[in-house]
Amino acid sequence: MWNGTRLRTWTLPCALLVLLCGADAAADTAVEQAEERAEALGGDPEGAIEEELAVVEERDLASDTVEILNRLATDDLGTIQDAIGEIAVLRDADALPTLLALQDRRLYYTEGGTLIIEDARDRSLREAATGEVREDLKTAELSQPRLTNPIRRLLRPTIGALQIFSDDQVARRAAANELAQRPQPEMREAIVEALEGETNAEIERLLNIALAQLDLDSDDDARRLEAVKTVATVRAGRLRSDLAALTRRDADGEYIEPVAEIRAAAAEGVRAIDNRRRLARIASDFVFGMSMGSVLLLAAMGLAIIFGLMGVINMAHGELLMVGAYTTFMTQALFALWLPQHFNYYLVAAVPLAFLVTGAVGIAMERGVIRFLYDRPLETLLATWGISLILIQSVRWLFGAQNVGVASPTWFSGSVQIMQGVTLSTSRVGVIAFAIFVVALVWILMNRTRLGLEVRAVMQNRDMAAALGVPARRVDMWTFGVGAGVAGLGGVALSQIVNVGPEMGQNYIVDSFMVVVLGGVGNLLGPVFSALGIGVTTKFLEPATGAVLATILVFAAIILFIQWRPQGIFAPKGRSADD
Amino acid sequence: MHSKTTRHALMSAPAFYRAAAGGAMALGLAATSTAQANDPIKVGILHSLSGTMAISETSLRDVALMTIEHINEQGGLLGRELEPVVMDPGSDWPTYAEQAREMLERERVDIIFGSWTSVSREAVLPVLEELNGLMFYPVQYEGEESSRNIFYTGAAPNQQTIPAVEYLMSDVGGGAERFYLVGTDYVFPRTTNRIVRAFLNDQGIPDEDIEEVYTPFGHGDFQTIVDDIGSFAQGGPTAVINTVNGDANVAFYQELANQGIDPIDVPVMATSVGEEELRGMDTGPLTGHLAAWNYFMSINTPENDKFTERWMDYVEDKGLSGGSDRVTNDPMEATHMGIRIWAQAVKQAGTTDVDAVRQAVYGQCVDSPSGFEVCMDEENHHLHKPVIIGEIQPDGQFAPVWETDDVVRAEPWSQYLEGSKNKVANWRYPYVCGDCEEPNHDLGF
Amino acid sequence: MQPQFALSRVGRLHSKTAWTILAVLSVLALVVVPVLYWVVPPDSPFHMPGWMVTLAGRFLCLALVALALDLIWGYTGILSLGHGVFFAMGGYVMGAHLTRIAYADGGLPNFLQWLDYSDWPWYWAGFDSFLFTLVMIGLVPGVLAFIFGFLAFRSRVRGVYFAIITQALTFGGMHLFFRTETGFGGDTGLTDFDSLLGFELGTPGFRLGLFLASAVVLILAYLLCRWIVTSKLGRVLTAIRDAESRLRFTGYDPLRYKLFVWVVSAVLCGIAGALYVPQTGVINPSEMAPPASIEMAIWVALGGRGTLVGAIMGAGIVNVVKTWATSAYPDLWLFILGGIFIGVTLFLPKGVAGLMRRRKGGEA
Amino acid sequence: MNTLTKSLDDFRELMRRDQVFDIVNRPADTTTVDTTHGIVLYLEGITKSFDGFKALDDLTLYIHDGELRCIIGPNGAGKTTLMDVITGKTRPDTGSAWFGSRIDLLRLKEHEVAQRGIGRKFQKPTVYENHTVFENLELAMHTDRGLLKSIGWRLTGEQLDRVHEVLELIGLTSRRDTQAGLLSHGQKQWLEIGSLLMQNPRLLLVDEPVAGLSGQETEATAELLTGLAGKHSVVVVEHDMDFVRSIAREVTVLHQGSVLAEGTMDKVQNDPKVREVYLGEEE
Repeated sequence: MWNGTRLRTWTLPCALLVLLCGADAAADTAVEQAEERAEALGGDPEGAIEEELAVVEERDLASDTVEILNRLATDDLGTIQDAIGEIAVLRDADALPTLLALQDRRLYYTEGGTLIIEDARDRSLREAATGEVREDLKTAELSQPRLTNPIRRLLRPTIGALQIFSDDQVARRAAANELAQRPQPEMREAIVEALEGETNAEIERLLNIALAQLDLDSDDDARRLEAVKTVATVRAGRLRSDLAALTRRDADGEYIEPVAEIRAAAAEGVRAIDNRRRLARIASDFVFGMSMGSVLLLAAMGLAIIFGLMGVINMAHGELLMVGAYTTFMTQALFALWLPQHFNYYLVAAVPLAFLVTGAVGIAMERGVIRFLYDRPLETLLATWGISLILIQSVRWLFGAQNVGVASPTWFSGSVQIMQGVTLSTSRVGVIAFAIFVVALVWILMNRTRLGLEVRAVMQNRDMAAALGVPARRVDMWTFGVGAGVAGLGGVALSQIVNVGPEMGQNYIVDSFMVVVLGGVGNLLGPVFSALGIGVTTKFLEPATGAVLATILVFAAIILFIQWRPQGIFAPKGRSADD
Repeated sequence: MHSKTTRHALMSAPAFYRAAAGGAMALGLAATSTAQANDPIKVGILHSLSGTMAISETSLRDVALMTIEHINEQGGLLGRELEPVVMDPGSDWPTYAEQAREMLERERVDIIFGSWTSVSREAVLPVLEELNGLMFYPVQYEGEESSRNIFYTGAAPNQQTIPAVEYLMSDVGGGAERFYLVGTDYVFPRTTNRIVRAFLNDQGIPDEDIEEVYTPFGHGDFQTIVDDIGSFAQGGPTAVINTVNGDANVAFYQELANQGIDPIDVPVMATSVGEEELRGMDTGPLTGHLAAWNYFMSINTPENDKFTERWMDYVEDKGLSGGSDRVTNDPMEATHMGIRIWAQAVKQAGTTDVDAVRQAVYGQCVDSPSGFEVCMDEENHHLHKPVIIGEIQPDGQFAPVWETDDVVRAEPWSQYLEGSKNKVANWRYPYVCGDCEEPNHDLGF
Repeated sequence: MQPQFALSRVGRLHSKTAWTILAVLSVLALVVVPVLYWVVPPDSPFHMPGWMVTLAGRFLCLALVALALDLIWGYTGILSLGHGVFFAMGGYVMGAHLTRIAYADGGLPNFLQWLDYSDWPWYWAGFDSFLFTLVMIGLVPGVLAFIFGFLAFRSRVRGVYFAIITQALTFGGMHLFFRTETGFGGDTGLTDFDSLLGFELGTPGFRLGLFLASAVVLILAYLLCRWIVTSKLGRVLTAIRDAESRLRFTGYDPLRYKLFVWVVSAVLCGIAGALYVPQTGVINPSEMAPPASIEMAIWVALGGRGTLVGAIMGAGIVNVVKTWATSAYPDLWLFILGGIFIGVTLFLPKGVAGLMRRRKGGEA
Repeated sequence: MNTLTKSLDDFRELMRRDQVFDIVNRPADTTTVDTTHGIVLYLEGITKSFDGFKALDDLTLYIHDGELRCIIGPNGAGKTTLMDVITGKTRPDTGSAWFGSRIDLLRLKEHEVAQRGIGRKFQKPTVYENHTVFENLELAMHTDRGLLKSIGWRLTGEQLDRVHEVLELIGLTSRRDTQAGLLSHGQKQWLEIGSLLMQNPRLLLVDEPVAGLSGQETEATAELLTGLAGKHSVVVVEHDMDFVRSIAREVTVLHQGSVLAEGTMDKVQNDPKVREVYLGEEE
């Protein structure tokens, strides 16, 4: 018996340790996956290849290429556009370094009209035509060709058309993707040629889509029909207007598309796109709702322990979230300082750190103030409000009044396509996963550890538990600490999706209380349901009512719901619940 | 919460006693007595240093102090020193009015530089008109106003938004045919979008190609809106006019990036995102999007080099928080120019008397860091300014991609709005009004 | 104490000393202040400057809010963290009246133009009449409080839960009024007022008039509250606070009592808002921000719950400290305020009023 | 056997009552207690379950006018739930509860039940701690409980006498101006009983009146309760068997939410079923 008890008192720290290590491990695999994904999508590696291509070598370009490129040395939009179009026709891969430089704003020209490229690696200035280094020039004295979005829109597929013959499959795939997005008639030949030699099925598919878009205007009925069918299979919303145009009549009432079969195929494609879009709408409302719900849940989870289980009205809850977020910021800063090579993993380290730091703040709060107020619940409200003011001002004092920038690690930015037309940012997917992790963590803490047992005992009957030798006071302290720590975890999640500033916590206090009250105090399943419920309801309302009215309606619904079920979704069981 | 925190902040304790005991003297005597030759000229600076607006307004206080210091180094005005009087209205609109009154009545300032939001300006306005004070307002705003007691050194809609829309519709800008207007739900976006809509209609773009959406302040979840932008953009070349305020932009641009809305397909033109706002943001997702202002820190002119250099020196000298990360932006430039214009006018008038200075301000010109000579209009209290479109760069700066050939005269009353089409702001005889359609001899007060 | 005395004590409003103090304070507010401000020439050191009168007038309004809150929290044990919504409702009603007057010559405020109204929408009807406005000042917060209170008290939402849903109420209200579509000026709220009852706003006489009105209303409200809490009704309220179910099983229906006092409190709060608006010249949704309402509760707690006088003192102390500290110690004042809240909760559970009572008890 | 006959009698009464009131017509007067049939409380077929746990299971129980009835039973037998059902705090899932033969308790709220004349004393003494003893009694006084009446309310001399009478009865005359929160546990118990008496109820429900009391106090309480019987009907829920034995004439044993046995203490004590489930553990 004795041994058993001793053993179990160690369970909590061990469990914590194991969990945190688990978290690291989980995050590690997430990183790997993200890297793999990035590779598949042609993220970073692609950059490396472009850099390779961008190297300016000391070799002579073909004279006609130089002639066209030199026309880029201007401020005139039309000239630049024409020049790029001609390069696309020319298909001289040697023009790539210049085009890439233009795209990255590394292209300059002298007063005499000589194109100068700033080398992407060593920042040296070289002549575009010869690759000769020009140390006599400074960027400040040079002009830059005009670069606006219309030029980029032309430039990117042109670069794609030149890269499509690259030996590197990833570069080819990215190029094909670019062409499928924005095909230009000038590139038709290149696409056809590339298709002949292409072995990769996915690249082939993308090129076919690109080609089909160009073929929509073809004079050949068969090709047009084929193109319409191909385009219809993509079911991408951006192609809808192209297809829809084929089904319309002109001013005289004649169909623009003379062939009925093609019209039918186009109409079929439009229908398919519309169906897909409707489905995507519902799916995205749901997915966005889940994502918003997870954010709410993470913000409220700590409060579910501190308020839900302990009954402490912690008005400084928002500030605990803030402390968690600032811990993330500090971790980021420390990584940038000491471990820049591992910078991308700072977020993983921030999780346990935020838990510990915020937990420590929580324990300090409990020891310093709250433990004197357990029998006066409404007054803890005032004291914790005071604490929240002090925490806000302390942070403002230490970090300044302005927001601090917390950059998402590269593996945490970007997005995940859930289905066509429904994308969710990686950070939000991460937040959903993290919410599951936190709920699991809390569940294990409460149901599988000695502390959890003691917490439940103390919360149900303090005197009885104390009589049985449970150190109620110490349990209070640890419970509060854990609650605060969990709030800190919420802060880590928030730092990835919202601004980190001294007053950030104020935005979450009402929402968090709502989640806990709606879910019903004293259990952990309640907040999960209420947070996700609020999130999904809001998101389903939002398209119809707008963001503000959706928020108001949800609040009104919550108020009415609480009237109907004062104890929340999951009422504590038994007849003694009332008094 | 900070909109509440300093609601009653009126004066410091010593000031309180000073006013209670000797306020009478100040009120009774100073009004009639002519200032001593070596008395300092008091300059009120009314910007929030705490609360939600502190993010934006703190820099304006700093740049105003810098400019005043610079004028003092050059011997002050009329042989007198400039003495700044700084107060903190704490982002609470009524407090702006209270403190403006305090500045004018108790501190006897000769001029006020201050305010950022339209609400705070509107709160101060009656006080200025009642006590015949003079204020320079440095921020782009929605127009539809011209007070005799305010000089507007920020842009009116036709000096920012309208050219920005024209740019988006042009070939250079991408030839947008559909416009998605997203903004925070308050006066600036509402009025601006109303003008934009009227302008677009005027240009032949029908209402079904214009979508208008508003979000609450500090909105953090743009998933639905961005999703909607994505669908909207499928109907043709689309541009987004972004009048979202402050912090919420981070979430907005992040979501744009996440849902793959590429600036080369759907450019987003911001009217409230400047260098200072970008400082706290992860600029990655914003790169390539646009902003329309009258000044960018990256502008390559000798005047701007001088201005930014002086600013960075000042930041270093005073050890201001942020240090070498600090930037300049459009409202800071507008504050700086405002003070210089006022100083020139004081020199010209030979007095700090409000009515004399006001007359001297008309037509006053300075070389602005934007590389143009900007002048105060002779009639409508607004500054003539160039319009510059910049593209957001990864380093948090803007690369100018387009600018007007010359400065643009402000139209405080938009010609595109039904109600204000024929109105003028004209403080030259025989108009003497900021809101009328025909000559008016009556000052109305 | 003799039985007879014990009996009559119940019905008595105040002891003689207390009446005297009240009379002195009333004279101070209603006579001395006007004399100092109006009669004493501005160059005299005893002159009271105009801004001070306005400031004092505004503090009186806030004291009225604290009084209203004490009635329900201190005596009935219902903590509201949403009284800002009633304050704002009163303010908006007054603001609507002032706006109608400002646009009496025709034209519409810009926020209505944005919504494409060509005339005042129906919910703006009537506000051009002062009498109608007076009725609405009580009616709007009163009806809102009645509906909300009826629902909440009927389902026996109590304690912390009640406090939190009131917070949701004011939060929802804030969002609602932040919307321009709601038709009350959105974020900017209502501002740019000219005159009230034919008097121009911002003139010294009007400033003084508002101060006096605030003082009179506060004194009357205090007497009303005092009357309520010293009657049997007051004892029922305290009984609700201390043992609601006992009271129910004794045959009282707490719903009615709670609802009554809740509505009274809301109406008082609305009146405070209505007096506040012409003194600040603007009403906007930030009055409904949850922190504003929490702060109201803090005034009461700091002054001492269930004392009425304490609530008034609490509102005064917090606001004066804030006014002073925000300009004297702009970087430290949040520490000062936060420290005071914590200190009072820990060491003065009965607030400043409790401290004074203890000291008096110690001397006696 | 006696009980059975009586129960049958009761059943007959019940049938008659049903005919008259539920089916034919409902009389306007549902405020006075009609005990012409000698029964003050009818509980029939009452079932109440909480999340699947049956706290009351088809319980049928009748309390006679002027009777002092003790209800005993092990923990979880449903004693408190029974009280809750009678006083309107809990609505049963099925069954009926009538106060006299005219008042349907299930249609009334707690305060209405109390106004009809059912007083309840809680297990844990609940008094208004911040009110004086006098004020506690005054608040409990049987009088109009309307809101508006309470504002201008004054005690009449007669009412004052009544307060003093009860003060005397519960032995708190000397402490009449003491805050109730400062009383001892026993005094609070008595004050609560005093408040109950001020209500002048027809039926008193007393939950564990002697928990935590000294022997002497217990004795006095027993005396008080037996003295009340006759004028009032009294139902006592109690664990203390000696106390029950000292006051009870009629005892009902609850087990798992229904009546296990009914009768005198001796009879109940000798019932083998009772011995098995309840007394068996004690003795």
